[in-house]
Amino acid sequence: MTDAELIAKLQADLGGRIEIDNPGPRRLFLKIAAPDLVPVVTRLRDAFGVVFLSTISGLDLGATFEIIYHFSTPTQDLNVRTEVPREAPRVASITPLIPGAILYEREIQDMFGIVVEGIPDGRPLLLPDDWPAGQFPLRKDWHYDRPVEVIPGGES
Amino acid sequence: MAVLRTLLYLLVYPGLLFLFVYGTFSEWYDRKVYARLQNRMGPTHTGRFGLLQPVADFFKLMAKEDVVPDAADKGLFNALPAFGLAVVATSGLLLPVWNFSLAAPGWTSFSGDIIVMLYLLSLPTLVLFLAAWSSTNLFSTIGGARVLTMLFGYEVPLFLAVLSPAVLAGSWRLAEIAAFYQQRPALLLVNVLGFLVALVAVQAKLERTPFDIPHAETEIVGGTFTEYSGKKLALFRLTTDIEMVVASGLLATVFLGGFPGGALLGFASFVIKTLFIIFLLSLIRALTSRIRIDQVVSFAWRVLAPLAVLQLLATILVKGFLS
Amino acid sequence: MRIAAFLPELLRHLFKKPATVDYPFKKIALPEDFRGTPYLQPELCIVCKACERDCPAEAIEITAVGEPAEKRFKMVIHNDRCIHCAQCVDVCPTTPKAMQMDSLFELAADDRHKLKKDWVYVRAVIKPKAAAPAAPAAPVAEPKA
Amino acid sequence: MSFNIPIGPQHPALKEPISLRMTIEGEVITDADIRLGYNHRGIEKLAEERNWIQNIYLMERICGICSHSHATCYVQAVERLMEIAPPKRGMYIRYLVSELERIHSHLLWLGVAGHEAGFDSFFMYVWRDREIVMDLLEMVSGNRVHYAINTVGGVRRDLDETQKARILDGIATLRKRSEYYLHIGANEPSFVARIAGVGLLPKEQAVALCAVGPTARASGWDRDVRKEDPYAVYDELEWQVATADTCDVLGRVVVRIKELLESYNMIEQMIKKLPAGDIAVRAPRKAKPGETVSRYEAPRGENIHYIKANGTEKPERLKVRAPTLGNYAATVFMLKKGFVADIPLIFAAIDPCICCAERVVTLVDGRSGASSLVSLSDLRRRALDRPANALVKGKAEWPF
Repeated sequence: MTDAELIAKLQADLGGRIEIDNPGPRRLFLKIAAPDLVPVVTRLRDAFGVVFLSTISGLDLGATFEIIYHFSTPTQDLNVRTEVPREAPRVASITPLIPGAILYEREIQDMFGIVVEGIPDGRPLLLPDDWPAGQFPLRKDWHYDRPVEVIPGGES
Repeated sequence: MAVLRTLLYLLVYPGLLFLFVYGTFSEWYDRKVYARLQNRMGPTHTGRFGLLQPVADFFKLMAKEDVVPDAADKGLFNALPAFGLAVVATSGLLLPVWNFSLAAPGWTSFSGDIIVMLYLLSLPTLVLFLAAWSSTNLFSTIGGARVLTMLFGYEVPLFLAVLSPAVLAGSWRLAEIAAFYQQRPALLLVNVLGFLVALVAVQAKLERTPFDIPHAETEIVGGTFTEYSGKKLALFRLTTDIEMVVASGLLATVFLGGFPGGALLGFASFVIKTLFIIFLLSLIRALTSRIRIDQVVSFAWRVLAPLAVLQLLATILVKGFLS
Repeated sequence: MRIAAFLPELLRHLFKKPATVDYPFKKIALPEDFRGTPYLQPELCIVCKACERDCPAEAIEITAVGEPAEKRFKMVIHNDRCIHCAQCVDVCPTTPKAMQMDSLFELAADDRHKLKKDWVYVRAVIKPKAAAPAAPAAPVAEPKA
Repeated sequence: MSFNIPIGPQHPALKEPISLRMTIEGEVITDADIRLGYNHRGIEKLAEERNWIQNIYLMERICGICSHSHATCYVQAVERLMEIAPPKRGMYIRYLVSELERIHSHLLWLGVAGHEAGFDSFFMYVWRDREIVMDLLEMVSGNRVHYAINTVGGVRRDLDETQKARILDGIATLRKRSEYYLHIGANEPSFVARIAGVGLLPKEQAVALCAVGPTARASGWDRDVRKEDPYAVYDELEWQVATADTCDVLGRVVVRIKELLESYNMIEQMIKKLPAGDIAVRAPRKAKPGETVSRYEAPRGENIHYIKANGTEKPERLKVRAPTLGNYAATVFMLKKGFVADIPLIFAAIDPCICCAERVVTLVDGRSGASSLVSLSDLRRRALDRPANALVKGKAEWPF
């Protein structure tokens, strides 16, 4: 199934809800609105056999957060991207559809503060338990001051 | 004068000093053979060829801090290492190396001393279990429980295998058994099956791979010795070394026809035969991977026990033909 | 399933020479272009600070010494932070290269200051090519990104 | 009565700090919770402050064993962003070093699996032969662990005739040894008893939980990025994806040794077909705005980098997902079926590179009821009186 055929089928099937662009061989980027996420992913999984989720990347674009779901099939690499406003970053969870997605959803929750509704277990993950609430490290406005390195012993 | 001779007998020649030296030497020999089998060097830098490595380990541990967990049962916790060493050293006295002459048997050679030897050799396992139980550390309770479970596995085949040559020789005295097989060396071939079963059972008694589950470091940290440190750990390691020497001495007496040729020549054959058996134990240790506790018990009852019974059957048949 | 499948291999190695090397007393030969520690040949350095800019571990520090006219510089290589990637050698524009790598890798020291090496030198003037005009190329002060 | 046993973050079986909390009932583990973050280094945040060249060395330090994988995956993405095509010879050398790294990583894992099961002689022999490939890597790249042979636009060192000859005969001895280890790994009864039927992961679970690499291939799911999304060199070589369908640790041993044998063929083909020409092309300092996804088959599984550039010297966003993280979901599933005594072996079977997955996330499964903290050894005591009807003792006969 070459890229062109897949684009045609996707266009036919999902039509208005997605914009497709194909920057390179075997690379497809599908842009969809946030509410359409779960129906589109279900459709992809049932009709197009897209079952393998590589990872979910979060991006801080200033006014909005962008979330990219990197799916892959034996022939192509589909990347579904949605945007959520910065004030109310909420997105639906796709773990019921693809069990392996729980990891990555918890990461964007931790790192960007995006609330994933319906996540089976939303406990904090990577950050230490005493991490101050409301601090999301991968946001562009989060800065850390690098401590000055003090080398013990001897003249500096 | 007799008191001095006995003291010397107990403390120097076949007693603690000799067993300490020969125990550490056999540990060095075991580690060197195990390393060479794995194409490694083994201990090389402490003393000539690394000979003093076990001694160095022993004295290093003696100098280390000796921690006693406060939840532990202090009395038992402190007494056990010494008790374990005493039990194993006394069983060392019974070996027919130093009381070989049938005519004037010393006080350590009497009818039935093979039974006492086997009993004394199974006591250290009990000491290990008590050490694990008294140190109230969870890792060691697991290790202790595993020690007992394995005990039920390999003990019966070991006794059967070791006692069948005694049945053929028609006597319970080690010196007489050795003498019997020295006169009829052909009969040794009858016991080859028993020798193999006893080797594997002794490997399990000494808790060496593939049976070293009680202190498998990747699963339960230190196993029975988790809480022990300093002098007590040094004594326990010494006990295991001496137990290896005594067990291989017992197997040599019963299966390889004892130690003929008076004091000096007998001692030489004692050294050669025990080193040969320790070589076989190292070989088993290098050959196999550690198996799970349930596999040990099923292996013991499904393989070792039937073979031991078969060996006993063969012995009785041969005894019938002889008489 | 064969009993004692490993036996022939073990016995064959029993009397062979061990494969392990007695490290501190005997050492294995290093391959010829082994990446050890970077060092500077001061007379070739044109202080373009390419190495300082591209060093992933920020282990190179070049500072001016004395008044600017004299063009005296001091370079410190923090060998305790260096990750031995030889990127400074690759990015150095001089031919022959001012930054070189030796094959020293046993760097244990009880004090990190002992690992820092520094050179004080005057900036090298690029030897004019036979035809090219003799004006020394003023080092473009690359803004430290 | 459900207990919750903590293993780690410090434990002799774990080489790196990770905490496994197992909820068990009797002998069977009912639920596992893996907690990470003990050596999280925030690499994705750091990457945003380094220029493209410095990031190569940062990417290499994500993992000590598969350092070349992360560097290659990163450099592929950057070359696509900068629209520069490295010369053919540079690509061949780059993927030659990545196959050498796969050999070194698989041999390392084979030894560790032997050690976890207590088979120390196997561990000693496998690691002695691993020195051959480590010396080859040191000869080619100048360093045993972080080879740093990649640069944006190609490689930094060339191969001459003597090096090629030494690689070929190093590979020849390694092939003989690997076949011998395949024979030992599958025929030594005490070793096979520890690994057959342990850590079962049926194929549909592997697919549902998005398992990657040899763990997925040992369950009969032949996903390999080098076949699906061949980058540069792999479509010009003949090789097959190695799979086994016993779905257990024995299957993973078999898959990894088969992959070793495939790597030997590939290296020989690469050396024969090594084209002439230069090895790198000059790369600009800034990348045009854009984004790209780059995938790479690391020894442990699929490695994926997503990079977004904003036209400056530094990446706007760099997302890395290491293969070990993909396997954690499968690990929980396997642990659930597992026995307490097999925990170290099951966990070692996915060849966890904990520092790889450290930049991201924990996994947890639905918790069942309250749990009381009891140390590991209490659990092991239950491992003793194991019920006779061993729960799932798959009849794993040898697939050949």
